Amino acid sequence: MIDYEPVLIVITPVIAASIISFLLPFLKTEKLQEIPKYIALTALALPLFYLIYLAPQISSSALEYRMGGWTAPYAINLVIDSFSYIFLLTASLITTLAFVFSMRDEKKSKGKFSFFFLLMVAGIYGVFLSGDLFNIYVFFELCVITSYILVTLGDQTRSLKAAFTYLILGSIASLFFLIGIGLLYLNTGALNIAHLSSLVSRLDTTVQIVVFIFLFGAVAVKAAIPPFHTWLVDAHSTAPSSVSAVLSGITVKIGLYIFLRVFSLGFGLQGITNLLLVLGVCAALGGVLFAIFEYDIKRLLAYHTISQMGFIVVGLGTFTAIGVAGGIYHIVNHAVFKGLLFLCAGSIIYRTGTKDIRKHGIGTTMPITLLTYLIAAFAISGITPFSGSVSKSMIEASISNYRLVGFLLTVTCIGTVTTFSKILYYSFIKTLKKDGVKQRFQEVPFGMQLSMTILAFFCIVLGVLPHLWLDTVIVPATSSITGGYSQISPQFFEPLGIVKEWILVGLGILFLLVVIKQRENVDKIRRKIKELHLNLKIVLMMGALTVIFLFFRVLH
Amino acid sequence: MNLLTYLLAAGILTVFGFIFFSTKHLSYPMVLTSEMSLFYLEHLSQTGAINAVSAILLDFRAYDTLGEILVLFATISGVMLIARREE
Amino acid sequence: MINGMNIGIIMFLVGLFGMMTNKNIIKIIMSLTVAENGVLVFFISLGYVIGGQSPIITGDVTNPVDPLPQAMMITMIVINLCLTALALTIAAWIYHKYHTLNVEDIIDDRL
Amino acid sequence: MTSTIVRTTTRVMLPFIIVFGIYVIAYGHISPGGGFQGGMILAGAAILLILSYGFDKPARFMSHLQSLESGGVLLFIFIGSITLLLWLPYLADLGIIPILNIIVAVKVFAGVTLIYVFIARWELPHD
Repeated sequence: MIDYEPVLIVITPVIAASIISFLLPFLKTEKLQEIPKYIALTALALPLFYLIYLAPQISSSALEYRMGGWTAPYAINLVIDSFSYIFLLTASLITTLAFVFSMRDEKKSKGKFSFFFLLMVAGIYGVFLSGDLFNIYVFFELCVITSYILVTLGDQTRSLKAAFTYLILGSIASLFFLIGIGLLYLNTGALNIAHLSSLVSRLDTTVQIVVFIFLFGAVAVKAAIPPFHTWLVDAHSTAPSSVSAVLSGITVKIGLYIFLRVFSLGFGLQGITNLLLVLGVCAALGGVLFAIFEYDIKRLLAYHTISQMGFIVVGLGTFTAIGVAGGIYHIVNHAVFKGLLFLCAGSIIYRTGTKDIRKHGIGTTMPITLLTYLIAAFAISGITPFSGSVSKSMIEASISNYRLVGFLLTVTCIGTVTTFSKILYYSFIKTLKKDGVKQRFQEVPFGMQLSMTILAFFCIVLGVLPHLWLDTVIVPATSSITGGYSQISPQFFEPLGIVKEWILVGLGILFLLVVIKQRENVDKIRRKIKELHLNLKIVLMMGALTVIFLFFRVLH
Repeated sequence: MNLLTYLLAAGILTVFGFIFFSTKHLSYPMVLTSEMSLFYLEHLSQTGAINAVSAILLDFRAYDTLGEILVLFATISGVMLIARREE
Repeated sequence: MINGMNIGIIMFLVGLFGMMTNKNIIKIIMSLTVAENGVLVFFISLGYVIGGQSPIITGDVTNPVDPLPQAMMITMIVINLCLTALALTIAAWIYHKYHTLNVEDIIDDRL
Repeated sequence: MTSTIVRTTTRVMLPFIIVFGIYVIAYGHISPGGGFQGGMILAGAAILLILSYGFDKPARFMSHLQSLESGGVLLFIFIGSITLLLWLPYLADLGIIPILNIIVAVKVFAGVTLIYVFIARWELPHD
């Protein structure tokens, strides 16, 4: 029997999308226009069930499927090993729940939203499944082209410019990726990742540097590592909320996925760790710093994506077992809680109609939203029983040799607490009084509540039962990246750590009081932050890449 | 401001190009050495085509072509959607 | 040494230069196309071997060029066509909305 | 655009362009060419037709183009799925290159023409 499951996972959304596109001209009445979204929901939920069904098989051995039945390194192969399994499972969970969230308000798009969403999901699955570099490029393009289109569906006033910037910078990144593939192919004659990993380490250092620079340029733009991040905030904040959840939760992680896949090829370069630590700390601190000045809820969350990506990059950049495991765990956690936060923001915007947190004033009229928001905020700040704490403690353990990095990440944690208690204060606690009457909002519809509750449940489960996930999937995935198998035994739930977390929370709230007191100055600073225009974004990007190139050239 | 951008861009790209060409010398090989292409050329007769490019595009790597077709499909629908977008 | 690969890389850098310095959106898209074509030239000449023949394997072909980069480039051409079409569509809407194509003038007030 | 010279040249050249496009598609597996290239040539012919005769005459074919386009994707996946259901590896070699060439050509022809039409017939809402 042939293991055809990998194909089914990627082909299901594609078939559903083609059926929807074929049906669209015939759906004239309002009733009939409901059909596409149920087709889409089925097609999104089926891969989730395949993946859960496949779980016992994956933990024992990797599944591989070769297109066309050609022999191993020459055909395009689809691989599900424990590493891609984590990403696939997270992606299918987040995309399904985000779609459930958006089902109610996608009536006016008449099935078009479902169509593009399905193709985007097909692209995401295609990237995570593929074991071939050029195939990754093709499916990544499918994923991003549909996300450019979905971004333009969002916020009417700003989304066009955001989509255009995203398109131009994303295309440059893709071209870098292509040149990297070309150079690798020129020097090794292979495109298969498993085959390449035995060939790359034999290349000259100079060749490795050039290939590394081009692939790193591509990956850094896609993973939004500063100073390559300039497209992210606009694109993620103007897209529809459910799309923002997928973009921030999954699409940004594709960059890191390619990063890990490609860099486990065995580049024997010195200085990669230092580079990644510096960039990661810049991302973590810078993201939080800009977030403190923002009052737009979705921009705030988008800045936090950059910041959390900084944590992940620091963890992965150490290339130690515990760091990489923490990074991968944080990728999963971040997908879950950032998805949840964007969905919460979506439901707040759905009821209040504004993104400005100073105008919300919900109070306790939306209890489910408030509760799920609190869980997500605890998770992202790394408070102990919730999911973020586990991965953050692992990342902190991995950088015990770098004192300064650890200190700066702690500062970032304080900033995170500040920003999330800021949203809590403005959106929920500080009730807005209009003409003396307290505003009343209703809780959002059931579908939205359902997806938020499930994600909140996962936030707790991922934090309470860390060993369940670590031992079954994350440690095998880590050992496939770092090489040899190494036992990881991180310490969770230490009393001292919990005390430290609450001290950080206290400091964060103190800082919040300063921010609230100085709100006029904060607003003044926010207005002074000018957006770079497109040319300068590209100049910044290329300048940084040139500096990195120079750095490696001088080092070797 | 404008001149500054020009100079900056030219400077960055010159440095980039200089490092690139000083690091990596690109030249044509004498014979085809890529394992993948040799495999494809060897098994060409099984596909029933003699044009190797067509055979790779539609048989050995047909999955890429599927992705390409989907990209085109998405773009056409996207252009239609954006072109008919209302205020 | 002048060969297709070096020219491709130089074309790519020229395209990037255009994207860095042009303020007009349409010109940025055109520069993107130049950069894409640079990558295309790079890839096509990547598979060349000295004195190679076209990869249509009839009896008398002894030294064919590499067909794989050519096949990859057909995929890439379609993808870039799509990107350009989408960029132009968005650019048309931007012009409709802001009545300008200059990236410096496309400003919208945040919040 | 729609001068007599352009129209006459188009009328003379169009059959040759179309025949050349079909040749490139049909002989794609044994000579230089293929589905994508031939489809592009056919799309060029269609664009030339629209440029010289305006939109009015070709307009009624537009809806057919859309179904051709989504039908192309469905067919491509369908051929793959048949091989899948027969427990053969996906998109296996069954001597299907000429058929796939035609499908790709139809798809590319319809797609590129549609993109051109939608960008060229841009009707912005009046403000």
